[in-house]
Amino acid sequence: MTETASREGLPTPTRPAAPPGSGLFRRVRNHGVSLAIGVLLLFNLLFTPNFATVGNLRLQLVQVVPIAIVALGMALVVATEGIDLSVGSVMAVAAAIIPLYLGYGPWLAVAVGLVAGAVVGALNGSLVAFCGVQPIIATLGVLVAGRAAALVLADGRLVEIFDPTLQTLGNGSVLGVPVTLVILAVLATLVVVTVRWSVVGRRLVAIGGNRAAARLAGLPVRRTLLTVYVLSGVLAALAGVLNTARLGASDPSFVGLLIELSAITAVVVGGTPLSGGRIRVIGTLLGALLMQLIAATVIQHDLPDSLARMIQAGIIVVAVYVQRDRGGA
Amino acid sequence: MTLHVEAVSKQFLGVLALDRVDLVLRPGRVHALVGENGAGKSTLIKVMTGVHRPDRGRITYRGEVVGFGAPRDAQAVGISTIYQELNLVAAMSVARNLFLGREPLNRLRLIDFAAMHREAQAVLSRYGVAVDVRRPLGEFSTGVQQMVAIARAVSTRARVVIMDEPTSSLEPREVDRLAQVIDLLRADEVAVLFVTHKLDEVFRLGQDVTVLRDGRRVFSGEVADTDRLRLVATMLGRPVDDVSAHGLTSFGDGGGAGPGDDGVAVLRADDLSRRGALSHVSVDVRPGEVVGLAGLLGSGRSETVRALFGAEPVDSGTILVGGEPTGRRWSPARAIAGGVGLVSEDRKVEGIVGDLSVRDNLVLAALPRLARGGFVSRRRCDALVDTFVRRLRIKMTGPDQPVRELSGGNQQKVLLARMLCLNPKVLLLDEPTRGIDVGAKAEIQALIDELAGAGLGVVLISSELEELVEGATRVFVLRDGAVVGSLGGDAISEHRIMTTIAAAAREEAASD
Amino acid sequence: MTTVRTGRPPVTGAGLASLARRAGAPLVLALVLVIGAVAFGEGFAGPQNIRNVALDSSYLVLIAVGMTFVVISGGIDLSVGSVFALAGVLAAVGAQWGSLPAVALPLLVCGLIGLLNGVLIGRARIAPFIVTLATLLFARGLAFAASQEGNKVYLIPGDLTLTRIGQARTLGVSTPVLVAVGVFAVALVVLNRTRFGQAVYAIGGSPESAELMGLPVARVRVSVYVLSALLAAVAGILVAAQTSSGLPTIGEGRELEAIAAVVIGGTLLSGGIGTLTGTLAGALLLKVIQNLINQVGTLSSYYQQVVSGVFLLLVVLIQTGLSRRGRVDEEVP
Amino acid sequence: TKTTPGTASAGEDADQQVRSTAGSGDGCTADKYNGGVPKRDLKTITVGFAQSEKEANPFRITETESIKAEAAKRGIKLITTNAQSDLNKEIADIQSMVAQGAQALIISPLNSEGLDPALEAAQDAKVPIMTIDRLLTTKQPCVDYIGWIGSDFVEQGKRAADALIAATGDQGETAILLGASGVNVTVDRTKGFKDQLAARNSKLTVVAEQTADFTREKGRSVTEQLISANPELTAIYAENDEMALGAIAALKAAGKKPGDVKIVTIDGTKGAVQGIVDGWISGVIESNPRFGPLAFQALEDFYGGKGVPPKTIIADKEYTKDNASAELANAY
Ligand SMILES: Nc1ncnc2c1ncn2[C@@H]1O[C@H](COP(=O)(O)OP(=O)(O)OP(=O)(O)O)[C@@H](O)[C@H]1O
Ligand SMILES: Nc1ncnc2c1ncn2[C@@H]1O[C@H](COP(=O)(O)OP(=O)(O)OP(=O)(O)O)[C@@H](O)[C@H]1O
Ligand SMILES: [Mg+2]
Ligand SMILES: [Mg+2]
Repeated sequence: MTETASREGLPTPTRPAAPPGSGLFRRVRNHGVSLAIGVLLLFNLLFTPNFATVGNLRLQLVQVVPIAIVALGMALVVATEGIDLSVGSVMAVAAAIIPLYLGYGPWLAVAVGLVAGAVVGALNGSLVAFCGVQPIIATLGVLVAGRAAALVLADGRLVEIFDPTLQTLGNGSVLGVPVTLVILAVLATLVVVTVRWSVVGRRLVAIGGNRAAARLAGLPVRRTLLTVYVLSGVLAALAGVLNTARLGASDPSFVGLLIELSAITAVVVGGTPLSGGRIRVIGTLLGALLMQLIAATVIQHDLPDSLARMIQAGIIVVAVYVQRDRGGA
Repeated sequence: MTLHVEAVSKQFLGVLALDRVDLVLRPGRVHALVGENGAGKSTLIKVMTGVHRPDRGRITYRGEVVGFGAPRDAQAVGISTIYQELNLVAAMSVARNLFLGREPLNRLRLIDFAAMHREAQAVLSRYGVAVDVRRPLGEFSTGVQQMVAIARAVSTRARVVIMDEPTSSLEPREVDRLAQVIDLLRADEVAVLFVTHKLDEVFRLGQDVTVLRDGRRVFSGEVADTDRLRLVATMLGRPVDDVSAHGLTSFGDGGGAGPGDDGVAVLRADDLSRRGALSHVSVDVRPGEVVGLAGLLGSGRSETVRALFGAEPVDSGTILVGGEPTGRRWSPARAIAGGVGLVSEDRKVEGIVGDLSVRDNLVLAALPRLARGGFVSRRRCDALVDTFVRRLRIKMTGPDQPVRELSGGNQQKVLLARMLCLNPKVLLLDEPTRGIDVGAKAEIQALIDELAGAGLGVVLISSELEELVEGATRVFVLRDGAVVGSLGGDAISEHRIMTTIAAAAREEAASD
Repeated sequence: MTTVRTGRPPVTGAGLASLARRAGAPLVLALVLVIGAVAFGEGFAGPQNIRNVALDSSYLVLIAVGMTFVVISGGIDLSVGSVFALAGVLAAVGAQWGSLPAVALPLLVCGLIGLLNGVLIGRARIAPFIVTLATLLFARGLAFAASQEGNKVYLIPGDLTLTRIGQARTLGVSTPVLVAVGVFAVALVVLNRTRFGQAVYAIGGSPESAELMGLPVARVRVSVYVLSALLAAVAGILVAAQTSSGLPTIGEGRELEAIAAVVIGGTLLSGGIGTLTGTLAGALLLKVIQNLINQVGTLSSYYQQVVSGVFLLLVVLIQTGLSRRGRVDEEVP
Repeated sequence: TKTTPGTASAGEDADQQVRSTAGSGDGCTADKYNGGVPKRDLKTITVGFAQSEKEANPFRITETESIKAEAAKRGIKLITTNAQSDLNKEIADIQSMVAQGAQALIISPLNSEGLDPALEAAQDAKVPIMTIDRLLTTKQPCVDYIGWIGSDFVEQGKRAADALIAATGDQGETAILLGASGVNVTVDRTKGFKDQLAARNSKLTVVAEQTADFTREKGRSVTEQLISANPELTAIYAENDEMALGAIAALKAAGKKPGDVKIVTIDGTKGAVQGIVDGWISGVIESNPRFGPLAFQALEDFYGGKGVPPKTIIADKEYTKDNASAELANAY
């Protein structure tokens, strides 16, 4: 509450105004995901045998890692009013590359995989930022071509990988905490910091919110967009690497298949609107966790595939409905 | 008594936007609604027309209590509204915008575009807007868009016409046209509500006037029984004798310190041309100078400043900043880096980032300066924001409030602050005081003066001629994208400007 | 929000640009056709192959037409692929009682799914992407349930009127193609010559403005999603009739194909701008390219995919280039 | 029979062996086929092969390779398409191959139903079709297609059940890793398995049947969930090898020892047979994808007048710990 405003005799606000669609709403909204997660957890604790075991909960966290990592990158893209459908294929490319370079040592292999991710990301970014192609279609093209390229690299075959380093990377744990989970935690923190306090972070949200305005304010729109898609590519590649490490096999045909949809759902369920201009990192993580819990629940209750899909649909809609933007569709 | 608002209240989070407001609209009378930015004028209108629902109070329309669920309902019963943030579809043609929802149909119940375009052309030419109605509305300047909005609102046979700051970017000429339109409406016994910050319009057009302050009605009565000074006083809530009676605007005479002796222009353009928009425009600003651009709707003033700022390409011509020619790849980013700032006339589309907080919007352009190693220093950021919120008296619940929740005028102030906080060498201001209340306008004018005094070069576009007359050291007069004359010193007067434009018009007529 | 710039006149060239935008996809299509004809002659340009491509495209065209309405209104419909499959299954189920139920049942159920989409998006204001993603799952689930997880495959008797009509050829043109052409023609009129069509554009161009202008925003939104679902259903029924069976597994990824067709056609996903002719060209392009790849014949399936992906990007690039309507077109090149 | 270059590593008897041929009449020939189609010299014609799913698992990879290899061996011009698991694409593929002038077709149907338009196109052009892998249940041999070569998926399921009963001593809880939803193979292999358990009124209780889409990745994640939910799980029936290998990864990660959970699976890929050797897998029912030799042999007989039986069911081996190490070379 500024001193000037009070001079204007403005009625003292009950609470400092909060971000869009504020107030009580926002309270519920931001907790919409947590709410859904809570309900689901409660249900499982009550009705799912052997759910409340450390092992099981740990498992859910471990399985969520790939989607969560991809979703982090996706959130950045979505915040710029973009979308990245190519993430699954990027995972495949990274996976396909690892066995090719394993000869030169695991770390180099991983590095090359990540670089590949960056390159594909740069391709997406250039198409969107410099050629003005609409993100969904640009990344769709890369989705098709990317997966196929991965299959060409690997000649369509799954390759088993016996490498101690990757083994620990995928399945090891430090102080009882799975390595992959640690990695996720670190990444999440980095992204949060970037979004909250870095110049790039502030910029990408502004660009998503109103590109024309961002441009007139002298923001490097294109460069920022490029950066964002590269980040998304790298994160997806990392997810592909971890996936491969954990499975002990590089399976470019199937790794990350359709993950883009789960990731986008996680992002949106987490409260980042596809219209851009806003980003919720923690929400995204929670969104991913929700997706994971749904999957776990239907499997552990041995529901038939048909029913599983319908239930998943229901939960997604409800979760998003709770935090829908009253502003406009 | 057509429309009667009784003790209506509206509470937004943290703000009581309307507090037991009464308002009466009578057939055949024009009711002027005035008040500072953020007083609650637009909110009142939105509540009256079903955009917002009132928390308390009731609205009676032609004798019966009404509760509109959506603007649609209000329009259905003959209440037609022009909202402050123009409600048109930029991507669609002018004609479609005019007729959306009530397009002329042929026997097959299909839209008869020929008829639609004919009528559209006819309607607009009545408002003196000579545009190709098949073109997307977005191609045209805000002025045109505002006229289209007016035409749309009036051409529906409405019993009540509500206009939220319809003249904010209209030229005197267009204002005259609007005046005629309003007279016709009155003749048809239509009730008109009219929001403006240009007080002379209140006295010229209105019969009744209501003053809002901080969401409360502080005065309501016949225009005849009040005067400008009293009105200002009630708006600001200060005793009359406080409100000094100096000039219409608060520019010091001559405006600015006058041209610096070194004489080298901080910004100069030679022969800027772009097909269909600009032809051989040459302008220059020296340090400490306020250079005005005058002209009618679509004369190319915005075009000019946007070209100077690198926001629009040019086919030919050169732009020099501080004597240095700018490269081919002149862009807003480079312009800002080079000390040039622009405040666009279109605050909604090119100005605010609605979802972002006031803070983020204000510092948007200054981020690199506030950052250390890529990360923004919160402390410096807040300091900066605080200074400008004070300086421009931006009214908000706090720097975290989303800027779209601010009133129109306050959004404008945020945009000014965004550029001012860069302390640039040259400021290009396209309708900077558009939609800003008398109090704040005075401050901004004083600010421009002060900045100029401190050696800043200013290019000022204003639809209010007296602002140019009192504020500018030199005025370039534009018409159809070309400079048709420039005035300096005492030669600057509303009369001279208008005659220059008229003369150019006559030459043109003569030439072809 | 629209990506269109207001206030700033690219005064000249705007006409050209919009023309190029409309012409973009057709031009590329013509180009590809010529190349194909030159490269493969009869095998590609022969009547039989043309008939094949036409038939293969007809389903996509039907779905893409509905998608065009949705996208222009500023939304997106991911559920069409599943709805397409569901309709096929239900048609086969209904066929057990005759032709009428075989058509009515899928139209009814899919119409309801479209209605669900519309209500959740138009009234409850949930993001279209999510709603239709959910119904994508839901419809597919329903399709599986209806066919007992694929255990029960309903076949459509060959003597059924539906089958006979569905597999008929009038003047060498197969029924689905006729239907597609008919639907396209009607859609063309509805989108361009009716108030509804104008409202669709307006809502896509600027929802707030449309609301303030007093357009029935919610109702129009609901209608476009119902329309989209119904057209997907029609396509599904036609496929069922053609293949005289309803399979719950078909049509996966069809939604992306349809979106691709729409976007290649020059429609902006941000809404407010787009044409049906563009969509038609886009859909045909996709199928023709597919066919061309087959013509090569010896390409391994991986390379086939690489090629079609790259092709897609090229087409979109050319198309975007022709119609400077890119997302960042505020930026001066 | 010869070894196909495509699987050079495979030993003598890697190729498909005919278990039984079924069906009335003395085989289908060019004259009989659907009122007679032109006789041709197999050496000089173009044969089209329509693959149903992308070569993304050993089975498909080997199947396509085998066809290509045999064609190369016989010096036949082969054009191939891949439907990427999209029925409409397979139809379009077949039609376009006909349009391109393929004179005979070998198709691996995506599904037992739904190819009608494609079949018609072929009939109109008098192009005979040999089908492999999946049977067009509702179509007429020697009318809609020459004949069919393939495995009996239901049978495979039954044999898997027997193997699992044997491995578990017919007791405990078992889970089924289903293949992709709604696909024939999945349906048949599940049906066969369950029917057989019922038929032998087995004590094995099926506690879960969840789809893992025939992929190793899903095989692992689903198994992880299953064993977490059912600690008592003693057996897993995986409807293909990839899912089984995924399951093994899950079991390893969960700290299980080989044999703690008995696994039976179908296909006979190297990895799975190796799994037997390592003690993780108790039995693998082979599903032999090397259709090349038999398929082209059939075309030869078709034109040669020797005639092709409506159904040629191939003898699928069974790998057990007794023959695993020996047979490893024949696995694909
Ligand atoms: N949607 C909203 N949410 C929260 N606060 C709002 C909202 N709309 C308006 N306000 C607040 O209500 C008050 C009145 O705003 P309003 O737009 O009515 O002012 P105004 O009189 O129209 O000002 P101006 O002359 O600048 O247009 C302002 O303090 C504004 O911040
Ligand atoms: N009355 C009009 N007749 C024809 N064209 C017009 C008219 N008004 C604006 N335009 C269009 O607007 C463009 C110039 O707009 P611009 O904004 O530069 O002028 P302006 O002087 O700033 O007008 P405004 O004050 O309305 O912004 C011209 O290229 C023209 O296409
Ligand atoms: Mg206002
Ligand atoms: Mg202007």
